[in-house]
Amino acid sequence: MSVVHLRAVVALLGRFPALAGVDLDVESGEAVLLQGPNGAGKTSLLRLCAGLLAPASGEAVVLGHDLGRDRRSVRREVGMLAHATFLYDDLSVYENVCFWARAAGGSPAEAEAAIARLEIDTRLRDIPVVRLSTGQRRRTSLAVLVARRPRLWLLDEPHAGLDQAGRDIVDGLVRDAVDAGATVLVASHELDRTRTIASRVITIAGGVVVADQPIPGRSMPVGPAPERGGPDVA
Amino acid sequence: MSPAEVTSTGSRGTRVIGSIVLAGIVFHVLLSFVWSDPDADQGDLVRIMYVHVPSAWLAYMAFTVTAFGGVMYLWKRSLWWDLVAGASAEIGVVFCALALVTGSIWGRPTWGTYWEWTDVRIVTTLVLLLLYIGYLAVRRIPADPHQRSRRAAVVGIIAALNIPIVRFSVDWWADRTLHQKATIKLGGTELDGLMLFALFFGLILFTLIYAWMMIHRFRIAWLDEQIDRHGLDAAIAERLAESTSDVTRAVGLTKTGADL
Amino acid sequence: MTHSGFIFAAWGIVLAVLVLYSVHLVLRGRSLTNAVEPEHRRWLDSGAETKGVSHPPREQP
Amino acid sequence: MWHDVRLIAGKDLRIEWRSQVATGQVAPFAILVLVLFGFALDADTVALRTFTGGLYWVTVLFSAVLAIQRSFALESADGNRDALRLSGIEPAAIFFGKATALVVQLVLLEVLLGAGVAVLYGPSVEDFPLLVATAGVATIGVAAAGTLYGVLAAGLRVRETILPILLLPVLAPVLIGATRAFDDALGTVAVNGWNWLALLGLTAVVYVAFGALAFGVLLEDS
Repeated sequence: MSVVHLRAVVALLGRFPALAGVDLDVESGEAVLLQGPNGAGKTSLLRLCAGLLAPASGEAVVLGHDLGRDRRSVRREVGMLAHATFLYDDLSVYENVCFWARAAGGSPAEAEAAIARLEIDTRLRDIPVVRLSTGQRRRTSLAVLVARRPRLWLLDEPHAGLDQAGRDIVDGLVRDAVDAGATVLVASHELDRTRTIASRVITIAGGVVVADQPIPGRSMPVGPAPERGGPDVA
Repeated sequence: MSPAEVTSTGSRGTRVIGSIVLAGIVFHVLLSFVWSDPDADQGDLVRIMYVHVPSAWLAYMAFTVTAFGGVMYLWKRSLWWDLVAGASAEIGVVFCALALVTGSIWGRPTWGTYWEWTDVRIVTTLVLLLLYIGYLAVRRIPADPHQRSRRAAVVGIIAALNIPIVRFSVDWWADRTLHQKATIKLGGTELDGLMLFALFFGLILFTLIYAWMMIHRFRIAWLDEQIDRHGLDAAIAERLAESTSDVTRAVGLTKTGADL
Repeated sequence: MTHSGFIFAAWGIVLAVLVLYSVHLVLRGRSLTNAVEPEHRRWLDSGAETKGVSHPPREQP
Repeated sequence: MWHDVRLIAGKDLRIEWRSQVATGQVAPFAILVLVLFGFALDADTVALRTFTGGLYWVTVLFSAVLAIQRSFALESADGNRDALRLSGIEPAAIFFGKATALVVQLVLLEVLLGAGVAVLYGPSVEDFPLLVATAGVATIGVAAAGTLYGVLAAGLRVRETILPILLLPVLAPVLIGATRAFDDALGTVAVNGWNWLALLGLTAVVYVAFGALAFGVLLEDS
């Protein structure tokens, strides 16, 4: 059973069809790179998989939950890094991570461990996140994700706003997640970097999947791979 | 009738109801002004009751339909019920406003004032009107159809739950009521037969008017949905066109990436 | 008839509002009907088509 | 469930404690309204005493609108409502958590307002238990209805205007009931305040029960 199974999925933002008929299958343990121009529907696809955006039509099954019927169950099992930080400005790094970890049934100890994993400076631990830099807030959001231990990671531009060390941590997180049997979807414009962690590239444009190529040997230089789906490009 | 011949929200059904209503209005005017006599207490002012009471009853009935439509929507998730709820609320607001206006016009010669705070029904009706104006405001907020329907359903149900509470609290609040405690006593003799008949005839007539309006208003709402929906089809087609025009560029990106 | 001013005012307002609202409904219905493609003016079919309307059935790209 | 309720309520209260919006803005606003009523009624002590109950509760309702808007502004900021949905917490638990935090804030506000009224209007209290019980029950009703409408309004561009127009009419019975019960407790009108308290209790039960059921429907969409 695929972790993500989408057939002709349409999803609307108001009246706008952000997804206009997506077909996609992602197997367990895959790390998939989503690329495409701005407004292509990458973020909407991630939100759909997270159970935040309702499929208006088509078949959408994520982690075994039919999103057309039940979008609530899937949310416990996914971890989403969005453009928004999902943090409360007035709470400290520790309080934020601890709150979301405990909401997901975790413990303060797991929150501590997640903060350590993201290598957030211990001096920043008790400072309200509103006073942190963008990069530090990003790390805090990632710590929340780590503390939740999701089965499906949905990362929207995870490298944005991070310094070199932070980017390396993100890559390490993705590899660890895949090694632990989780599945990862990464939407990114930073193809060079993301290609080193992804095993497959999916191209989205105009709300549909237009190309789907494996990356054999990941970062090894290879020729164009055969297409696996999407409408006829020619 | 084939769809192409349909040029309005009217149909044989509405035309039949409409004709009956027109005849009914003539009959109701004659009944109210010519055939029935002034009331012993209220004098000629009782003639206002023949439109005031049906308006108020229809307002309550329309709001009940709205709440029922909301419940059915949440149960069946069918837009059909949501459109019924919305159509009924709008018509209910019209009748509710009419009930308030006619009530206060009746109040001026009766109480010497257009507005009597100690009168339970008039105050209750005003709160009700405000509740449903809020409901219509929620419906007008742009959203996708099911978002709007869910919000509207919840607001419509709360408003309906509020009707008895508001009624009860205002009843207590206005220690005494100036309203005729029982305008109609079943089997009583307060109103003579023809006056009672005029009230009931008004009720039937207004119910028919409500039915006629409901059919038209529902069809308008339904057509609105059609326009949105086919606008949506066009939008999806546009989006797909966008994807094919983007394909060359997007796939070009992929290949460059793959060649690294 | 006593208080005829109040009585006619009440009746007049009721009839006027009902007529105006009805005219508004009919006119709006006409303009909307004409804005919709003939094949989609389907509310006459009642039931099946309108019930359970969710979102458009889509053609596969 | 209880764990989540405490978690959410604790989080809201902690944020309020940190940001001091309630103490720095909502509370001064409430006192300001009391003073404005004094000006509007021409500092007529008799009138102010006669209408103390009504003025007090109108002030509470206006301040509550601000507190509710604030409570949901927290969740709208930076996509936190999405985060709440993603957390997998039962919507009913979120409802009770946020309503509890609102109750705590409103009770503190009411104590402050009570002190303000005592100083500015100078009413006499004849039935203190009734006063306290009324405030408690009415606050639960306000917080429950406010939490439900707060989440409905939270995601909308028109949230500042839609919240009062929806909330204040459904709180009309609460205003009436609480005012009358206060009238009795303050000895300004001879009514049976405990009956009014029962009405308030009924209202609160309806709003709490329906709120817990409907909150999830609105959280999904707003």
